[in-house]
Amino acid sequence: MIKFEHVGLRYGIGPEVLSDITFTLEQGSFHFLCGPSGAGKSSLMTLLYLGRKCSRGQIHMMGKDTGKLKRDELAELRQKIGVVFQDFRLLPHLSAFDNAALPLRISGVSEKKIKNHVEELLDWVGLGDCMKRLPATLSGGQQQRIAVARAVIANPRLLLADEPTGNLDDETSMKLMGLFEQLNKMGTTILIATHSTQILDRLPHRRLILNQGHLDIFDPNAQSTEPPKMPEFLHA
Amino acid sequence: MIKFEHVGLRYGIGPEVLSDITFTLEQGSFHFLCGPSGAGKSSLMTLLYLGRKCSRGQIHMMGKDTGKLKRDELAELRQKIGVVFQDFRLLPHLSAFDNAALPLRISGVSEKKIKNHVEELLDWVGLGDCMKRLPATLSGGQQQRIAVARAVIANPRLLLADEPTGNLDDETSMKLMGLFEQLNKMGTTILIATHSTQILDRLPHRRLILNQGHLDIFDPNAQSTEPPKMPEFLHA
Amino acid sequence: MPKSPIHHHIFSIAHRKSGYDIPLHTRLGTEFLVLLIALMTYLLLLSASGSIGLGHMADKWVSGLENAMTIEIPASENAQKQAEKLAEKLPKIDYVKTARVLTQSDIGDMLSPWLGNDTSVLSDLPLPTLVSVELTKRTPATTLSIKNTVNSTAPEAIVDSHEVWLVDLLKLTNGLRVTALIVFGLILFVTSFVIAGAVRSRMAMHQRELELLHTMGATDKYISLQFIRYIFSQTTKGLGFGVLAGLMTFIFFAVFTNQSTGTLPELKMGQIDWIILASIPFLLLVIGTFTARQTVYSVLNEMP
Amino acid sequence: MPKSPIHHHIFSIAHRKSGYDIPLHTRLGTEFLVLLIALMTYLLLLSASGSIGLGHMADKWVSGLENAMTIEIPASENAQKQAEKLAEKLPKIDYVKTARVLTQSDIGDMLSPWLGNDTSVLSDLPLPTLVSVELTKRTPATTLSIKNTVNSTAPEAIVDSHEVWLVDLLKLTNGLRVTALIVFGLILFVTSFVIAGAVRSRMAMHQRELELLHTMGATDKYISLQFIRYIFSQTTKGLGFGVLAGLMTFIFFAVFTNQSTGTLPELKMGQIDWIILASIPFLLLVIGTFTARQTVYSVLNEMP
Ligand SMILES: Nc1ncnc2c1ncn2[C@@H]1O[C@H](COP(=O)(O)OP(=O)(O)OP(=O)(O)O)[C@@H](O)[C@H]1O
Ligand SMILES: Nc1ncnc2c1ncn2[C@@H]1O[C@H](COP(=O)(O)OP(=O)(O)OP(=O)(O)O)[C@@H](O)[C@H]1O
Ligand SMILES: [Mg+2]
Ligand SMILES: [Mg+2]
Repeated sequence: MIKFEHVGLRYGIGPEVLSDITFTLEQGSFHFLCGPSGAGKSSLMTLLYLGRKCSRGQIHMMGKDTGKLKRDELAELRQKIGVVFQDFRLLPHLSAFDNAALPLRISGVSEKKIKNHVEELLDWVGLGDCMKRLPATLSGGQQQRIAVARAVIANPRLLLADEPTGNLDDETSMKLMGLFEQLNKMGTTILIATHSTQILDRLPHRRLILNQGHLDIFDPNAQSTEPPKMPEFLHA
Repeated sequence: MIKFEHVGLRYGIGPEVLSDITFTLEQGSFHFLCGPSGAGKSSLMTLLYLGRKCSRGQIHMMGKDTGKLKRDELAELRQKIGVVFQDFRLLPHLSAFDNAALPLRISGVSEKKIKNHVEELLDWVGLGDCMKRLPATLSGGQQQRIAVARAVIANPRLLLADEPTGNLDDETSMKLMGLFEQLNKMGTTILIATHSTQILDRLPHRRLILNQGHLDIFDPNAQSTEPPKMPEFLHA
Repeated sequence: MPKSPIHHHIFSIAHRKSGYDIPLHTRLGTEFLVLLIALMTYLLLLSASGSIGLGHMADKWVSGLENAMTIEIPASENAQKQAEKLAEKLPKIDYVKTARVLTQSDIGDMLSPWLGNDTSVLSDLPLPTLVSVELTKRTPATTLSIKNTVNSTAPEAIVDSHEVWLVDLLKLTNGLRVTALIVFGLILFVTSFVIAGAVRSRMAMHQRELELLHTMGATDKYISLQFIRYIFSQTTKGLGFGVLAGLMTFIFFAVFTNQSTGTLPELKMGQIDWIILASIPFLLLVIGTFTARQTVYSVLNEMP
Repeated sequence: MPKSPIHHHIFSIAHRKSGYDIPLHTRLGTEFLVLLIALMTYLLLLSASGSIGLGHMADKWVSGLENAMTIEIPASENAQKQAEKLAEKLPKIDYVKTARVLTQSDIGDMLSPWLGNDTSVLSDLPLPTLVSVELTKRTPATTLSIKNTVNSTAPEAIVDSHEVWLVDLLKLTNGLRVTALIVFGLILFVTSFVIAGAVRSRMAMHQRELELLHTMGATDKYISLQFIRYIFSQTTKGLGFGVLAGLMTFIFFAVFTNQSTGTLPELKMGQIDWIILASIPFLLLVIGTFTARQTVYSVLNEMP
């Protein structure tokens, strides 16, 4: 599904934020992305949703070398990726409904289908009566739930979520994690960046741990609660 | 310090988001504000930092009826309040340094003093080498730390923080909570809205609990872990 | 004037304008483009119709001068007779259409600004007798024949063939036409430049929205269509106002020239002229849309 | 043309422009205001100098007509004698400054457009003899005395006292002056309207920043000063360009009139006129700054 080979990233002329990252995410896997603030989690996400080109190395996605794709092919690939941004990035002039409907509109789905799907999903995340409101009139958590709805509405093959529950109470958080697990069962590859010990404690998925631009993988099922750096899993 | 009397708030012609809120925060107290997403925490904060007028009831702050103050007196009062917004609200065109320096500039402190203070504080929150960068080039957690720095830089008499650690790892979160406690010891009244069970579990401060527009107060020291609604504390 | 957006946020329910993900239709900065396009259209219409009118006027003057000559016979006893003889003889020359002796009152009209309207004064003046000759075509042979005939019939007469005037007039009108063309081209250039600027500034304004759409897999076509549609509608609006202003000016001008004493030369337009004028808005629309398209694509290409 | 801000974000280190918390100095939309103020200044200068020039011209014409009369003595044998007699007698009347018999060549100059430059023709013509009378002041008594004198000396002569012309000319010039004043006022009004609009749209654009500053306890004065300073600097820039364009036009005009054959009346400006023109930019600056102030305060007052 996703293969990073010696990937490095620097912003402009700054230092390397990510250096020599190599890993593979298999189709249908579920991973958490952890690491202290400023470690490069969002930057890694940016590379994954093709929002930026890596400064070195190669990124393969869904069987294609992303460095060699044409603009239209890239757009097509991007349509298969759902993203929950750390800062939501809702369009301020569009209603909750229209924000969530955006990916469907971009891929040209009919308005009737859009109406059904979006209303159902927004109802489910508890925003059934906020659909016509602008993001600025919603609470932080409500905005975050729209961001999540927008990311999953088009049934993406890869779902990237950057701190998707930072503004949500525990109950809602676990509900959304349930949604992600459901999607995962239906075949979506999932990567979630999170600080929440709450979530990490409860869900036993593998973790990518970023620190100062380097990546390690840690599997809470295999080793009880020990620190990372396990060569076995890098081969698994 | 702060006295709410039967305060209600509605946005435009919508329903009441807060209804009949009555409570008192004493000078130098430390409270958490809890409640599910959409309960009205940020709205209550807005009333507290005088960003909006309540639709009914009275709000007394620092001995003054806020409904009867003139524009300049309100501005003066606002200068004594530090706010960490849920969505940071950094000015996108100003550097980290200038963002943090804003409250000092507004109250007319000399540039030399500003330089000393701001640099020291930004160093302390771990952003010593990001001072000249624009918010857009910083990670979510780094932006949040600037927002915190901006709120405390002018040594406010009241500090309001809305989910100030939502994008931060545990270590940094606890460091910031330490900063807030330190400020509290120096006499600042503090109110922090948070979902983090991590923080709530570790710090034994009183909690204001909002639910569907109503407020209850809960003291974790007095009653072990039981649900709210304790008439004794409303009189305390 | 835009209202503070917070009011908008609170009281209104959001309506997505169909087909626009980017709020291009909001009022900020929109008036500017419409106004500018209107102004440009107006200027183009004016400069075009001015140059067309000038062309016609010049043609008329030139042909008037080219195909006309005046013969002055100084006042003398047999001036009138000589003149009448000339008026008889000259039309027999090739290409001479008519030859007419100007009456006292014709001359009186010409001189009235100088000598007052009192005709009694005029009749006392021994004015020269003038013969006005109209040609169908001016050839050297014709000119020579006329001169010869005049010399033999009225030796004292002077033939004014307007040659100096003609050259000057042609120079002037050609100069004016070139100027009008340059102005025309300049306006078109400025317009496309301004539209490119407007597109770029709108795109910079909505940078975040654009990036988001791009990230979500919107193709360049999907995004650019919204901008092109926006520029198209703004341009159309501007064109409407410009054409309206132009029409009003024409009508005003027409009424004004009808009322005037006839000293202003008339600006009669032919069918082709109207077609040229009518095609100007379309030209602008095409240029505007094309510029917008190119600009959007060039900006989008900067995104990964 | 603004560069995509993302480049700005990545490659540059932020510099706060001293005194500005709100990024008013960024380029988006700035050109518009400067351009507009420049245009307005230019138009004001033109309309003001035009009306001043017109005033002078009209004064000159009126006083030229008012203090002049022409006496026409129809061609006859003793016309010249009568004229000379009149030129002798008339200056003795009160308020008559001079009386001069126009020579053949004076009259020839006047008639040359009609009769050609050939002086030989002119000498053959029995033109009327003209006496030009210059007055220091026109009173009914003077006019009557002149008429009587003319009647007794040259009974056939006609006195042209230009009265009809005078009334028409005064009507015309007064009309033009009122028009110029109206245009002037209109431009001022539009300018302040546009500035208010620019301030409002800028404030709407930076609504979030404004609210933040307000929330942090910035006083209305603190915030408004930034806008006023911005409008002040933009207006000054625009004024500069406008004045420059105005000066260039004046110089062009001066060169042009010097080269011309003198048919265009000269536009000589007095000291007071220059002062009036020079005060226009200051007027605009004051109006602009004041409008900005009022607008900012009225918008800020909508905040709690
Ligand atoms: N656009 C940018 N330009 C320059 N530097 C950037 C940019 N975005 C991020 N950085 C820097 O790259 C580093 C990693 O940032 P990133 O946002 O990936 O961190 P993160 O792991 O998501 O942190 P957080 O948990 O705080 O969100 C940080 O030091 C940040 O300052
Ligand atoms: N500007 C606004 N206009 C209209 N309604 C608003 C506005 N801001 C908030 N609301 C509504 O008021 C209610 C309370 O919002 P508030 O932001 O106070 O919740 P919150 O407790 O902060 O939630 P969260 O934890 O998700 O941030 C929500 O239903 C929200 O939709
Ligand atoms: Mg991040
Ligand atoms: Mg909130």
